[in-house]
Amino acid sequence: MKRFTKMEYESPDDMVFGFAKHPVKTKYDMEIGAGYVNPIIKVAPKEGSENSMESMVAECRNITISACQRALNIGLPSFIIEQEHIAQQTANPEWAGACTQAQVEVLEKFHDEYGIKVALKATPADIRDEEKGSNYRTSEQYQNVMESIEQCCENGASIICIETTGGKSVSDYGISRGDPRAILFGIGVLGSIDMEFMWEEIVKICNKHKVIPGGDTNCSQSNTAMFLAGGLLDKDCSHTLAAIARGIGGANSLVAVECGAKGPLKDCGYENPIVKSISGVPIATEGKNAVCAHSDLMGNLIAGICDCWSNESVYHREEMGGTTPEVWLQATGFEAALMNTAIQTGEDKTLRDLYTLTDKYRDPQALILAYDNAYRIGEAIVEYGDDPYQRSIAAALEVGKIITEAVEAKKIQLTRFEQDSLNSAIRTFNKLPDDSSKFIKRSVRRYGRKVEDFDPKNYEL
Amino acid sequence: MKRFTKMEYESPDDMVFGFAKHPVKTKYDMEIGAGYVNPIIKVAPKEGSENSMESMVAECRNITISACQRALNIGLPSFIIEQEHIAQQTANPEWAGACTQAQVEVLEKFHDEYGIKVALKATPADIRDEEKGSNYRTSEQYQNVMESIEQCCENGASIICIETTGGKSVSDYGISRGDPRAILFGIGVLGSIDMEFMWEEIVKICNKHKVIPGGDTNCSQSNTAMFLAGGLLDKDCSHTLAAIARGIGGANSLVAVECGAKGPLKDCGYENPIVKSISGVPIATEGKNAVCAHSDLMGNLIAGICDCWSNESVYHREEMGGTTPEVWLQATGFEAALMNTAIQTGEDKTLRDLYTLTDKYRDPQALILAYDNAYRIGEAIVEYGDDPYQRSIAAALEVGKIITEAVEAKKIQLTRFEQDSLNSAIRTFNKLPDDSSKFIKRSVRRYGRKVEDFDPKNYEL
Amino acid sequence: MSYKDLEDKITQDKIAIRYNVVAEGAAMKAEDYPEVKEILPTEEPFRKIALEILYEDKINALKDVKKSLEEGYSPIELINNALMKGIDAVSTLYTKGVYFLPDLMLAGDAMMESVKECEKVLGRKSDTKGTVVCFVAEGDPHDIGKNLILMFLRAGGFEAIDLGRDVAAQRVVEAVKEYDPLFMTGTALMTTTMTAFPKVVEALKEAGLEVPAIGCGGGAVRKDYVETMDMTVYGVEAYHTPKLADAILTDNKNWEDLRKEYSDIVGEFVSEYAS
Amino acid sequence: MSYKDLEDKITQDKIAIRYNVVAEGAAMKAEDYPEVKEILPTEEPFRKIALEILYEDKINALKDVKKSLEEGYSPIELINNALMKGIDAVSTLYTKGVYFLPDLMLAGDAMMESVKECEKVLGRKSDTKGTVVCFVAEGDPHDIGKNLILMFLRAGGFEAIDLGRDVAAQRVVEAVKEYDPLFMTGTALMTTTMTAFPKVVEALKEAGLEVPAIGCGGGAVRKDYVETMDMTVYGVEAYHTPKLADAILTDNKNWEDLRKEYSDIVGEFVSEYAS
Ligand code: B12
Ligand code: B12
Repeated sequence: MKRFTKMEYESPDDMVFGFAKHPVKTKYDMEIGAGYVNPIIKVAPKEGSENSMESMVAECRNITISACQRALNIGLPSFIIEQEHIAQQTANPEWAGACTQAQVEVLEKFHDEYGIKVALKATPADIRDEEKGSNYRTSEQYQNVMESIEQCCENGASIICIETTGGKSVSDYGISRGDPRAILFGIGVLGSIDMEFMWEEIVKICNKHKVIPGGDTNCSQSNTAMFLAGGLLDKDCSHTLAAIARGIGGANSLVAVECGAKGPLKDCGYENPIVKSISGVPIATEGKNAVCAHSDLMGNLIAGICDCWSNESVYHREEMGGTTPEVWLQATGFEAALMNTAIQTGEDKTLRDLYTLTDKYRDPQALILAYDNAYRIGEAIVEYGDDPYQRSIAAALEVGKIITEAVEAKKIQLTRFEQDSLNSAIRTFNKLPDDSSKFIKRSVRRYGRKVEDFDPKNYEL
Repeated sequence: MKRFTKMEYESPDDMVFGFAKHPVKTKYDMEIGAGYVNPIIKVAPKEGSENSMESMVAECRNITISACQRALNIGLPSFIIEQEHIAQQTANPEWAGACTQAQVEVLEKFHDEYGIKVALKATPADIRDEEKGSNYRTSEQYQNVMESIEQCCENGASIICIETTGGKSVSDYGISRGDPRAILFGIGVLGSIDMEFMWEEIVKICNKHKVIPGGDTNCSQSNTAMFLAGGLLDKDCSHTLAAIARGIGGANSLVAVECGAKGPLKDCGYENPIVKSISGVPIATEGKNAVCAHSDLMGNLIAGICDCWSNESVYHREEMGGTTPEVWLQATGFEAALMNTAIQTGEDKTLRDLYTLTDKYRDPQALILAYDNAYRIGEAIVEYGDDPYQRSIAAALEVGKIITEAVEAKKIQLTRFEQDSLNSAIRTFNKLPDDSSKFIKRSVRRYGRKVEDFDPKNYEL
Repeated sequence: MSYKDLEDKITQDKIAIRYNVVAEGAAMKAEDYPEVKEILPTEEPFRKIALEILYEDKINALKDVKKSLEEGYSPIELINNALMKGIDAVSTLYTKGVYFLPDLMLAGDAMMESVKECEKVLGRKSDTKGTVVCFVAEGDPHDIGKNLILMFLRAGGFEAIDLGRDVAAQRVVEAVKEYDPLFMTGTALMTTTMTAFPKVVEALKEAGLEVPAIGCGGGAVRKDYVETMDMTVYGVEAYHTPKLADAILTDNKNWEDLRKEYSDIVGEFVSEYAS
Repeated sequence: MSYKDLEDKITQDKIAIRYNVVAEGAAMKAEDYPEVKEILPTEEPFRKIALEILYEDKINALKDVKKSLEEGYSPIELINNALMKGIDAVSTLYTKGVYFLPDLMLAGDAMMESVKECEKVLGRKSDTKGTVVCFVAEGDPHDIGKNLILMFLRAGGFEAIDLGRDVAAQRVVEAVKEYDPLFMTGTALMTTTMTAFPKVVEALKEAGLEVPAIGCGGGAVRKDYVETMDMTVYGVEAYHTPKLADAILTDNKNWEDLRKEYSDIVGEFVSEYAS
């Protein structure tokens, strides 16, 4: 595995939506990061569809047909459908295979008939259970995850993604208690160890089948922080602490790429701009067209340097404007079209800057993901690129610096709660040992005691 | 009444979102068209809420609170809530009053507490029934419409709008049969006669209460054409004919302004760019964030020169991301924020052009509403400004010219059906008499026979 | 950069593709489509009249129908072998995506008026496949969808009774008593008027009446809502109506069957029935 | 224009206003809020310990509790007059928007451990207001919401039983038999796991069991879905849980009441209950 110790981009200004240093090509004429932005549509299977393989296959097929029809009706040159598998699809790998096959069949038909560029991104669920003695690395659940990935590959998926969950017991604890050390340990250390373990294997399977290994996300950790942080008036998690979690999340999601993931990285990885700045792989992001799924405070900003643009998730049901696969593909499709127009006219960087500046000072979580700041965090990470622990601290401290500078420049005001939790986190990080093994040893002891589900054996610690 | 016989804007390039020649100010610090774009949220009352005045009042209040809370949570500087009244609210004017009062109370509280700029746009329903002998101009229903408007004014609405329906029996006939003459008569003549009648009265009521008379829309006619036209692969109404209806719709919606409407014009008036170019009043539009309500082929383009940005309509229910007043205000709020960033940075015209070019050649209906083309249609209209009939023909012929030029320049390709119906419409219009009274006489005879519900007496013809 | 400069830089199909143009086959005469050939009669004067319907030529259709009646052709035969064949071909082309709504409406007008001529000679209304009653929900003024339905039903050989818009539940009950319809359609475009459907169902039950199915559709109506009551089936496209009615007529389907087999019956993928 | 130039042109509050900063009052010590003053005890050592809980100071709280126990203060009194008062004040400040979740979690940790000290002396578990059983739906790994609920319940004086995540319906039935809970909470974050709720309700009915209410909440769960079954009530915020439990305990409310009076019971506008 090759760790990143320098930036693939020479300057933040080189990054813009629709272009990645290392574009990806798949069948059905689909290219990603090669000069245009692809809309993504993602629909959660309807309640009850989990009851049998037949109903889940029908559900997946139907979502796909609806999306294809709307794509044609509004003239989209290309789109990607992502299917996030639910537990049943992964626990029963033949479901994963059958669903994939049904979806690919539909896409192929529409591609053949109309020439529309399409791809299926299949995302099996990480169904491993983090508990004491759960044998993260050998359990039947682990086997099923890998077998499902194999099934998706064999049945024609264009891209494979996953949301691994390593370290979440500890980061959950840290997020809810405002404990920055637990966040660092959970995301930066445990998450990175686990992601490496998983992706070494995933990349092997994908390569065997010549399917694109897409990417991972820190969803299970920094998105938990983001959702708990909520809106400006919410009071569950400090927005500065959520920003720190996100910065560390960048150091974490990079691991999949280091293992061979080629992008597009998962849409829910709000840390993706950091990873793109370091690695040059194409990324998917989601923001203002994912309001159906959740509220974030960077709905425009996060589009700044994306390669695919997603709606994240929506109930499968009817709106007045059509069924949700139709309606929400239209939403992401129209936004992608705007970006593509900007690319065509050479105004892509202007639009990127407008997207970015719309949210840059809306919230500290947005601030640090502005592409210039994401780049700074990237630089901090690669400076200690070889050591997941040290690069995580570097990311966290850079986050702190970025926010502090903006506060000092009077660009953003923080509440007392945000300022206090930021200060205390920075103090904590500054006091940590340089040596990762020392930190790990202490943390294993500390959180082994405090966090019921945390089992060091799951990380071979 | 002063007819427009010249353009308020000197060139199309002078028009851009967020700025109107004649901005509007209302209470709670709200300004419209004065240098920033306001998001609008509109939510259809839930099924069952129509059962009693109490439940409708609660429904309206609740929608408003949800919207206010989300606005604060995501940091919107301003927003407008529009309530489109259902038949029961207008048929019982005390409902209109009570609902308005409840909504205004909420808005005022949030404005006082947080300084957020807010406005309530109340839109009573045009519940008059177009039938033979229905006494459009004196019926109890007519009285209730006016009484409801009065109630909304008295109870604190900031702006009054309405969607008048004059002429729709004839235009419906024309749209479903592809009869351009019926479309011209229904929209350009009957619609204009009726709108004048209604707005003379509405403006009086609004002025008495110092409430802003907002505007009207050709929804009942050109939107019917647009919805029947549907997507690219739909087959109910020719998209070129829908474009013609829209052009004539511009000549129609202008009438409200001529009677004293000050804007913002109704969001569903896709013809509003034409009206803005002529009159300089602020407009509301809706597009890519109205996918919940319907699918249009100009989701970005229509934002180009808007002053308010709306979601059109959505069920009142839950998404994963919150309730729909929250979710959809976030959608329009984030888009408005992007436009406001563009204004702040001086890149507003670039963004306007990107919006426009994204859809300009997606469909003929979009093409003619690109702000440069809307301006051309505006010019055609004012040239015959004094005569609603002649200016409608002028608008229609200009639409034809714009589309034909684009086809000849190979910018857009039409299907045979689109091309044929365009050609035949142009032929028809070219053969019509110059004299409006001659046309009216013939049309009264023709459609009096063919269209069951059309009663010339409703238009004093 | 100026608007024009920006525009000139664009490669259009990177932004939007007009798939309607992509999908369009070579121009072909309506009567040459194999599906139409199968339907059209070969004998005269039936063929000529059927073609006049196919080409939406009301004036000549009327003229030729009158002439044929004078020449002694049976009005029933003219209806069944010429007029209905013509409109059948029109419907087929509409479903195929070759013909458009106005074609259907105009051909329908031509067909309906020609039928009236035949009925004059016949001395009574001609037989139809069955009666369908159509209404717009109480409180709702949106009637275009319902008007389309009327046309599709008539083109499909059904007697379609138009109760108009803003129709009270009681009026629907009376109509059911009067016509004992095979099928009924209700249209509502608003969340606050689709609540009229359960009221209609209640009123029918109270009156001890039943219909095989009530198709409920229109802008704001959702399948999940329609399926909270009995007797109803969610309707999606106006042109589905005659197919639903046919299924009731021919295969004795009821509302429960229609709910289950909707896509199959209308013969296409229906997104709403997939969600 | 360069990114920096663009940025420099912006007047920030024309784009986004940080209402959290707008809303923030002057800094004030936690104990000085009038609502808190009313709750806090005045006598020592209760006041000191309550303040330690209020300030999330586990170490000193434990120390002072131990000391007071040694000095002969009754463990029951310490729990009721010091520890519960402290946590009560914390909850009040959380609801008021002054305190944040981590405050609550840390104060909760301090309170819980101090209670354990008291229980050692007491020789048994202290009395709680009642027992609530909490689970995450079968097939669902998302447990943060449930974990918050546990903390809020414990801070509210309830015994909260944690069944964990991915809990089968049968396991829930057993827990009801074992604990006969006052209230139960289920959490599901996915459309395809919220289907576990009707299964739980069915299983309980089959076993002839009943609970006054099962609060069902979590990311993907919708009120309309929850209200398709009996015994359930849709739950919105974790901190609503003790209030719902209180309403059952004190006012004998059942699931039907909770559905109707949710907003009143939790004492705030709840958007989901307004749609
Ligand atoms: C045109 C229109 C009007 C016209 C209606 C003209 C007419 N003759 O019908 C006018 C201007 C009168 C009008 C008025 C109002 N309208 Co209006 N209107 C529309 C609009 C733009 C298009 C409707 C339409 O004609 N669609 C085309 C037809 C063909 O569609 P359809 O009827 O649904 O039928 C199709 C299918 O549903 C199907 N179908 C229908 N029934 C059945 C049955 C069966 C069995 C089957 C198989 C199929 C089927 O067949 C058709 C397709 O083939 C819609 C927007 C929209 N998204 O729909 C708003 C809309 C319906 N209106 C709306 C509103 C709010 C109003 C007003 C209350 C606004 C106001 N305050 O003034 C008033 C009503 C006042 C009153 N009297 O109560 C809202 C409703 C929101 C809600 N509450 O749910 C909508 C959704 C617009 C919006 N704001 O989003 N409106
Ligand atoms: C964090 C997270 C994860 C983490 C979970 C970590 C953990 N320990 O819980 C991990 C990474 C494991 C995960 C995995 C998956 N996830 Co996930 N996840 C999320 C995420 C981002 C946040 C969830 C969260 O923690 N929210 C914060 C907590 C506090 O909220 P909450 O539990 O809802 O509780 C609040 C209220 O609901 C309330 N409440 C809850 N219950 C009750 C009860 C009562 C009585 C009351 C009063 C209140 C109440 O209290 C809380 C507020 O105070 C959501 C996104 C979202 N929008 O929610 C997706 C989400 C839930 N996940 C989703 C999916 C699809 C998955 C996966 C299947 C993806 C995949 N293919 O890998 C896998 C699951 C695999 C499996 N084993 O089945 C989807 C579900 C879509 C659907 N089908 O419906 C979501 C919605 C994301 C999306 N795509 O949009 N996920």
